Amino acid sequence: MTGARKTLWDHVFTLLVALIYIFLIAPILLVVLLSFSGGEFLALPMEGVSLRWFEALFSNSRFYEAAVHSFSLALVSALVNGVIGTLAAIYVIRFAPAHLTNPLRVLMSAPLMVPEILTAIALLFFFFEVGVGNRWSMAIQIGHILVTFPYVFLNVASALFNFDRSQEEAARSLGANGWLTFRRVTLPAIKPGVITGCLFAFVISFDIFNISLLLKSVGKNTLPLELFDYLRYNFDPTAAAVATVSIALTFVAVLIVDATVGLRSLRF
Amino acid sequence: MTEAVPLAPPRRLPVWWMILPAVVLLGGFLILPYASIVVMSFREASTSAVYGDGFTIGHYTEVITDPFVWGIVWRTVRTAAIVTLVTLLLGYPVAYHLARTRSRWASLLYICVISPLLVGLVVRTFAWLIILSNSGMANSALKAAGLIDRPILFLNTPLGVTIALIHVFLPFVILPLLGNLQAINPEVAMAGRSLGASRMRTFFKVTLPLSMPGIQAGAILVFVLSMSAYVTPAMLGGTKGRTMAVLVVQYLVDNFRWPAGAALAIFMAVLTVSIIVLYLRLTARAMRRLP
Amino acid sequence: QQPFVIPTYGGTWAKLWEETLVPEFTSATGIQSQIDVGLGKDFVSKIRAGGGAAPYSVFMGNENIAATLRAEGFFEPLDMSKIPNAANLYDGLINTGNNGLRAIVSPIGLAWRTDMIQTPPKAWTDLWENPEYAGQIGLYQIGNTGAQLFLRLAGRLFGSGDTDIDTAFTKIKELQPFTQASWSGEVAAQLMRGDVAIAPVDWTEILTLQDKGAPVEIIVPEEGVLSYEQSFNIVKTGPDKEAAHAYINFLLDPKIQSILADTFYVSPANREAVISEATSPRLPVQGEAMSKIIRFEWDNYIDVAAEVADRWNREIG
Amino acid sequence: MTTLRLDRINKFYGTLHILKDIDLDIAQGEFISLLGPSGCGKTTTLRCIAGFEAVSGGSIAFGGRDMTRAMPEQRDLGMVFQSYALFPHMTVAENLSFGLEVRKIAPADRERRIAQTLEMVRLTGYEKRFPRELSGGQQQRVALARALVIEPAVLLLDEPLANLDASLRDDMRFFIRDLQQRVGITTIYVTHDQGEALVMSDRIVVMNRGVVEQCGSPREIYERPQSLMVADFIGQSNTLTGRVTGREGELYVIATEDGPLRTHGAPGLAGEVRVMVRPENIGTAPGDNTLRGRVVKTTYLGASCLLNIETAAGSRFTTHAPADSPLAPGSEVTMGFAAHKAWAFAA
Amino acid sequence: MTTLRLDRINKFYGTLHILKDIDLDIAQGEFISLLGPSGCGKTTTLRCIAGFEAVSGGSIAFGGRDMTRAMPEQRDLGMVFQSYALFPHMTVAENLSFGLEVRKIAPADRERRIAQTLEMVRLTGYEKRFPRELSGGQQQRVALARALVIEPAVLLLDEPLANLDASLRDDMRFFIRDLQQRVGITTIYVTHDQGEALVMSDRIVVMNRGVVEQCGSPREIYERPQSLMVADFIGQSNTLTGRVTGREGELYVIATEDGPLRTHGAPGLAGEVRVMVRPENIGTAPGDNTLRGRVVKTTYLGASCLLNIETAAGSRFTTHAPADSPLAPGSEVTMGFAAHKAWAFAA
Ligand SMILES: Nc1ncnc2c1ncn2[C@@H]1O[C@H](COP(=O)(O)OP(=O)(O)OP(=O)(O)O)[C@@H](O)[C@H]1O
Ligand SMILES: Nc1ncnc2c1ncn2[C@@H]1O[C@H](COP(=O)(O)OP(=O)(O)OP(=O)(O)O)[C@@H](O)[C@H]1O
Ligand SMILES: NCCCCNCCCN
Ligand SMILES: [Mg+2]
Ligand SMILES: [Mg+2]
Repeated sequence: MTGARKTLWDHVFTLLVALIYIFLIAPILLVVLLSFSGGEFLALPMEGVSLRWFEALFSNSRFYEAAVHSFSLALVSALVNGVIGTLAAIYVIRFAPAHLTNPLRVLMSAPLMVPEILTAIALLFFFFEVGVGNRWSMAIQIGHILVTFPYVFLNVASALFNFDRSQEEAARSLGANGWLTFRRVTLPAIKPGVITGCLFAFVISFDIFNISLLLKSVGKNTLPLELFDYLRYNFDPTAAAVATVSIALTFVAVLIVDATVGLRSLRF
Repeated sequence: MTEAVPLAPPRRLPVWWMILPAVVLLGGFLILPYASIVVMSFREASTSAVYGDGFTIGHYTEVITDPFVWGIVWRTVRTAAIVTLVTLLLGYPVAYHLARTRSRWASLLYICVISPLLVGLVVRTFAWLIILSNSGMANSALKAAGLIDRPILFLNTPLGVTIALIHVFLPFVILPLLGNLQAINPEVAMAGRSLGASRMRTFFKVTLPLSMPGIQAGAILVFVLSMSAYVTPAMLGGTKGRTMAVLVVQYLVDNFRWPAGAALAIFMAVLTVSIIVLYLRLTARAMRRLP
Repeated sequence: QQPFVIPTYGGTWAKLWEETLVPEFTSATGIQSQIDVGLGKDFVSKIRAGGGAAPYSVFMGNENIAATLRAEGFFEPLDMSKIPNAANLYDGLINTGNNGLRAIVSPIGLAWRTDMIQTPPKAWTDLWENPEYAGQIGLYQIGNTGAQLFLRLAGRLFGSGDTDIDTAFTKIKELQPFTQASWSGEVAAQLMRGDVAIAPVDWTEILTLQDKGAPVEIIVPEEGVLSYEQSFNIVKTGPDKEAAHAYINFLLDPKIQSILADTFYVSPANREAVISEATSPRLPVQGEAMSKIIRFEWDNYIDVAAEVADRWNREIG
Repeated sequence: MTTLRLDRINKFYGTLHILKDIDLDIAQGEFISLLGPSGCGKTTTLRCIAGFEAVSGGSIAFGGRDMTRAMPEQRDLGMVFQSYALFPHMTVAENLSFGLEVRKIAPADRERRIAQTLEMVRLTGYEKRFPRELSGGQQQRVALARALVIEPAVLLLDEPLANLDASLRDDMRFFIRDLQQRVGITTIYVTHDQGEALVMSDRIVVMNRGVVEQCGSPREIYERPQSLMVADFIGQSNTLTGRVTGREGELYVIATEDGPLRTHGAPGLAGEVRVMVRPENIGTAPGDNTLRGRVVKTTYLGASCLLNIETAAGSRFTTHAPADSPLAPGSEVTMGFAAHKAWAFAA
Repeated sequence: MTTLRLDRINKFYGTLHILKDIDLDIAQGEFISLLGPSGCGKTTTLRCIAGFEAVSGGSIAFGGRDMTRAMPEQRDLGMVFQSYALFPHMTVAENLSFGLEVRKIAPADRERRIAQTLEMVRLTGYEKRFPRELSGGQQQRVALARALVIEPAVLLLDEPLANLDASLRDDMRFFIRDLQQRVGITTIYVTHDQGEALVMSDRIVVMNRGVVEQCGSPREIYERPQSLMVADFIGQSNTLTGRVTGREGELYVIATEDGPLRTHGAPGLAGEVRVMVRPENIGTAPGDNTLRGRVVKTTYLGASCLLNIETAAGSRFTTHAPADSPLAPGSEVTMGFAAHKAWAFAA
C-alpha cells in the first residue's frame, strides 16, 4: 500500500498470517491424507497408501444418498435464506422504526441463541402436534432454514452497514425504481455479505446435527448423521474419504466460480 | 391547480412486507413451538409419563440454584469468550491481509480461509481427535521439538474444545470482517499516516473503529456458536470440557428429563441473549459514531 | 399404504438391514418395509413427541432405555402367539408380562491392549486390584448403558447389591483417573490411540478391532459378563402392530440370529441358532455361557436413573 | 410555463432549521444557478427537489403536478452529486448505460449516446475503467456524463465542475449549456464559481442561511444587489455606508464619510443606505463621483493587478489596474466612477 | 536550501505509465503550485511524495535524506485529500485533534490550536459534528484544518478549496498563505484555479500527461510560456502560427497570415513559431501590431464582456471589453497590442 520498505514488523505480520493460514488448512490436509491410508484405522501414523477407502465409499450407497439429501437441504436453506434473510436485513437496517431495530435484531438472531437440541425437540413436538410428524419431508427442511436464517441476516446486515447510500440515490435519480436500484446497485454492493451469508447457511446446514437427528423424515439420513453413525461402529478412513470427496467437489466448484464470476467479485 | 400524485412518501414503499417471510418463519417455527416448550418447562417431572400434570417453577429454581450448573455455565461462557477473543485476534490479521493483498493467489487464500467449513463437522472433529490425542500429531510434534516431555492433555479438557472451536469458527470472523475492511476508503487510513500516526496508531484509531460492524458481526456469531456448540465439546471435551449444550443434551436425550432439560435450555438461551444484549449495550457508543 | 418402518442403528448395522435383513423380511412375510436409522434414545424422542401417533410400531433399543418408555405407557404386551420363535429364547430375555423381549445380545467383557498390559486381567475386580492398570482405564460415560451396567455391577461386587449406588460410586471413584467414552466405538478409538489400555467393551467392538489386526484381547471375567441387550417392543400408538410382531419373530429366526452373530459377533438369543465355525471359537458367551450374563432389573431403576446420572456428572465428571 | 415550483419549502435536521420557506418558480428549459456560502443549504435544496429528503413543510410541483411525496425516480431528473456517487462496481460505460437501460433505450442507440457523451466530457477511451481507476476530475466528468446522457426533463447539478481545470470547465460549460438548450432541460446549477453562474444562467438564486436572499437575472444580481450579503457575495464590491439626502432626477444623492455621492439605486430608498461600486467600474480619472486615496497593497493577478486603496476617511477600496501598472504601495491615486455604475440599497 | 527533491520519479499503474521522469527541487518554505489538465498525474505525484504509492523508479529526498521508501508518517507532512478522507467516526474536533495527539501536544495547547484553526476555516461551533452532518464545503474545510493544525514541515494540498465559494476561498487562501509563510511550510498546492496559482505561488509547475511541461514563477508561466500547452492552459490566450523572418533589436519579426507581427520571445527562435497575445493585452486602438476583425460573439461576464473576433484571414481572437460596451456581433473592430505584450515560442 505504501512505498515504504519492508520493516521487521512486515515480516512478523506476514509470518503470523502464514501461520494462521496453515492452522486453518492443516486439519483439512490431514483428513485428505488419511483418506489415502492403507491402514485399517483412522489414525496416524499411516500404514501405506491405498485407494481402498474410496472403493469402500463408492460401494456404499447410503453415503451417496445421505450426501444428496444433505446437499439439497443445504442448497434450499441457502437459497431461501438468501432471499428472506436479505429482505429482513434490509428492512431492519433501513426501514424499521428506530425503537424496533434492536429487538428485531435479537429476534432475527434468535435461532442461533437457543440451543439447537431444544429447537429440535420443540419442532418435533410441533410437527407432531400439527399432525405431520416425521412423515413430512419439509419438517427437516424447515428446521434447517430456521437454524441457518441468522447467518444470512447478520452478514447482510453488516454489509448494509458499510454501504454508501448515495449510490442508491444516484440510481433513483437516474430513474431506477426501488427494485431496480436494489438489483443493480444495492445488491452488487452487499453481494459479499449475501454470498458470505449464503455460504455460511449452506455449510451450517450441511453440519446440522440435532435438528436432522430428530426431524429427518423416515428412512432418510443426512451426511453428518450417516458419518457419525458410521464412525460409531467403524472407525476407519472411509469417513475421511467422504470428506476428501466433498472437499474435492467444493474445490472444483470454487475454481469454476473463480474462473467464471471470479472470487474477486466478492469484493469491489 | 395541482393534482396530487397518489404515491407513498419517499423511502417508505418497501416496508414491512420485506420482513414478513422472516416473521412467518420465526414466528411459526420458532416462537410457536417454543411456546409449548416453555409451558413444558413448568411441568412437574414424572416417571410414568413424559411429564406430570401439575405445574412447578421447581426446575428453574433447581437449575438456577445449582452450583454444578453454574460451574458448567462459567466454563461455557469462559470457553466461548476465549474462542471469540482468539478468533478475533487471529482472524483480523487474515482478513486485513486478504482485504489488501494483490496476490494472484488471493483466490487460493480465500479457499484456505473457508476450508474449515468445507469438511463436515463430524469428520473435522475426528481429525482433531487424531491431532490432539495424547499420542497425536500435536503432542508428537511438540515432543520432537523438545518443548515438552509429557503429553499435554488436550482431549477431555476445555483446551482441546477451545482449539477445535477456534479452528472452525475462524471463517465466521474473517469473512464479515473482510467485507467490512474492503468497504473502508483506503484514503482514510492514508490520512492517518499523513498526520504522522504510525501504522499501529492508525490501525487502532482509524481502521479498527471503522471495522466495528465487521467485528460485531463476527464476534456475535462466534460467541453464540461457541455457547451452543454441541458436537465438538461432546466429542473432544469429555466430562472436563462439558458445556451447557452437552448438559442440555444429557438432560433431554440421555436422561429423558424433558421438563427439567427444557428449563435448563431456556435458562441457557436467556443467558446467551443477555450476554449479547449486554455486549451490544457496551459497544453501542462505538457503533453510534459510525455513519 | 405406508411401508412398515423398522428402526435400527447406523453404519454396518444399517448396511446389514438394508442389504440383507429387509429383503429377507419382505420375502419371508410379504411386508414392504423401510429402515429408519438412529439410536434408541432418538427413537424415544420421536415416540414421545408422537403422542397419540408414534412414527414406529416397533421399538428397538437397550432394555434400560426401553424401560423408560414402558413406564410411560408407550408399549403394550407382545402377542406371543404371533412370535413363535420366542419359545426358543434363552432364559431371562422375555420381560415379565411379555412386555418386550430382547433379541440381540452383545456381551460386555474386559478388553485390553496386549502390547500395553503385562498381566492380563481375569476378573472385574482386577481393575481395582492391579496397580498396573491405574491411569490407563477406560469407562463409559453415564449417558451410555455400559456405564449404568458397570455402576450396578460395582454395587453388586462391593456393596449390598446392584441398587447399592453409594458403594458403587465410592468404588468407581477409586478407579480415577480414568477416561470416559460415550459409546463403544469411542472406546475402541481410545484403545487404538493408546489413550486407554484396559476397559469394559462389548465383543462386537473388540472382535471387529481384531479383524483389523489390532493388538487387543477380551475375556469373560470370572464374575460373569455384562451385556447390551436390544429390547424389542410393540408401540401402543404405532400404526402397524401386525407387521411389528412379524418383524420381531423374523429377527428371532435362527437363520437371522446366525447372520447377526457372524456380522456383529453378538451372542444368539435363540437356542436353535447355529454359529459359523469361524465365529464360534471367538464368541465364548454362547450356549451354556449365556447364563453367565449378569442382568439387572430396570423397571424400578428408571425412577432413580436420572438422579444417578446427575450424581455421576457431579461426582465423577 | 412553470416546470418546477417550490412552495415554502422547509427542512429540519433534528432541531436545526436548514431550509426556511424556500419559494422558487422555474420555467420549462430555464437555467437557474443556486449560489450561496458554504453550508447555506444548496445541496439540501437539490436533495429536496430530487426527493431524497422528505421536506418538513411546503410542497414541490413538477409540471403542475404535486410531487412533494413522489419517489425520486418518478421525477425524471438527472443529478450530479457533490460527492459523485458513481457506481463503484460498474465501468465508466456501465455507469452511463444505467440510466439509459432504465429508460429502455435500444442497445445500439445506447452505445451511440454513451460514446457521444463520453466524447463530450473528453473521456473517450476510458469506457472500460472502473471509477477507482480514474483521477478526481475524471470521476467528476463521469458523474456529469451519467446525468446528461439520459437527457432528463430536470437537471440538478451540484458543483459539477469543481474539480476541473479552467479549460475543461469551459468545454463542459459549453457542453452543458448546449445540451440544456437543445433539449430544453430545466436546470438547477449549484456552483461556487460566480463567473460561471453569471455566464450560464437565465436567473441566479442567491441563498443565505437557508433563505433566498435574491433571485434575478445575472445582470440584476451583479449590478443591482438588494442586500449587502448579495453585493459582497457576488463578485468583488466596494461598499460605503451613507444616508440619502436628496434626489437628482433618477439619481440619489447620498452623504458618506468620503463626501456626497451620486448613485442610482433601488426605488424608494431613504435614510441609511449602502452604496456599492464594483472594482472594475472605478477608473483613475475623475468621474461623476471622485475620491482620492492611497495604495495600500498591490497583487499580481496575471491579466491585471489588484489595488487596495484607502481613502482619507479610512474607507477601503479595491480596484484593478493593468498588470504592468506603475502604482506601488504608498502612491496617491484618484478614483472616479460614473453615477450609473454605483448602486444604492437599503442598509 | 532544498527541502524536497524529486529525482526522475516514474510511476506505473499496471502497464499505464502515469508519471514520467518527474524532476522537482523545492526550497524550504517555498509555495509551489501544481497545475495541469485533469488526469495528468497531479494527485499521483502528491501520493508518491507522501509515500502512499511506491514509485516505480527514481528517488525522493526530504531535507537531503533519501526518503524514497520511508513510511508516510516519517515524512512530517500534512495532506488534504481530493476526496477529503475525513475520519468518519470522529467529530470535527477529534479529526483535528488526531494529528496533534500523535505529536504529543499537551491537551490545553491542543484545544487552543483546534479552536484557532476552526475559527480560521469559519467552523467555530461545529466541533461536535460528525463529517456526515456537514455540507460538502464544510467537510472540505475540516480536511484543510486537519492538515494545517499540525503545522507540518511539508504541506500537500490536493484541490483544497474546490468546493468553496469565492469569498471563503479568498479567506482560506489568505489563511493558508499566512500560516505557510509564518511557519515556513514547504507547500505543494494542486489547484485547477489558475488565478489562485498565480496569486499564491512562488513557483508554478505545469504538468501534462505525466511530464513537467514548464516550471517557473507565475509571471514566467503566464507571460512567457514555453509551449502551446502552457499558453493555452494558463489563462486565456490567442495564438497565431507564423515563421520568423527577422529581428528588430530584441524583437522578432514574424510573418503570419494576418500580416507581419513584432513580438518578443524565447531566445534563439527560428522557423515555425507560435505567437501568443493575452486577451487583456489587446486594445481597441492601433498599437505596435494592429489587426482588424469582426465581432462574432459577445458574452456578459459581470465585470466585463468577452468578445470573440475573427480576422479576415480567419484567425480567431478573444478579448475583453467593458461590460457595457456597445459592440454587438457583426461590428468591425480594430485590435492593437504592444510588441512586448506578445510572446513567441517554438511551435
Ligand atoms: N488505479 C488506477 N489504475 C489505472 N489508472 C489510474 C489509476 N489511478 C489513476 N489512474 C490514472 O492515472 C492518471 C493520473 O491520475 P491522477 O489522479 O494523478 O490525476 P490528477 O492530475 O490528479 O487529475 P485530476 O485533476 O482529475 O484530479 C489518470 O489518467 C488516471 O486515469
Ligand atoms: N445530517 C445533518 N445533520 C445536521 N446538519 C446537517 C446535516 N447535513 C447537513 N447539515 C447542515 O445543513 C446545512 C446545509 O447543508 P448543505 O449541504 O445543503 O449546504 P450547501 O449549501 O450545499 O454547502 P456547500 O456549498 O458547502 O456544499 C449545513 O450547515 C450543514 O452543516
Ligand atoms: N456396539 C454394540 C451395539 C450397542 C448398541 N447400543 C445402542 C444404544 C441405544 N441407545
Ligand atoms: Mg453542497
Ligand atoms: Mg487529482
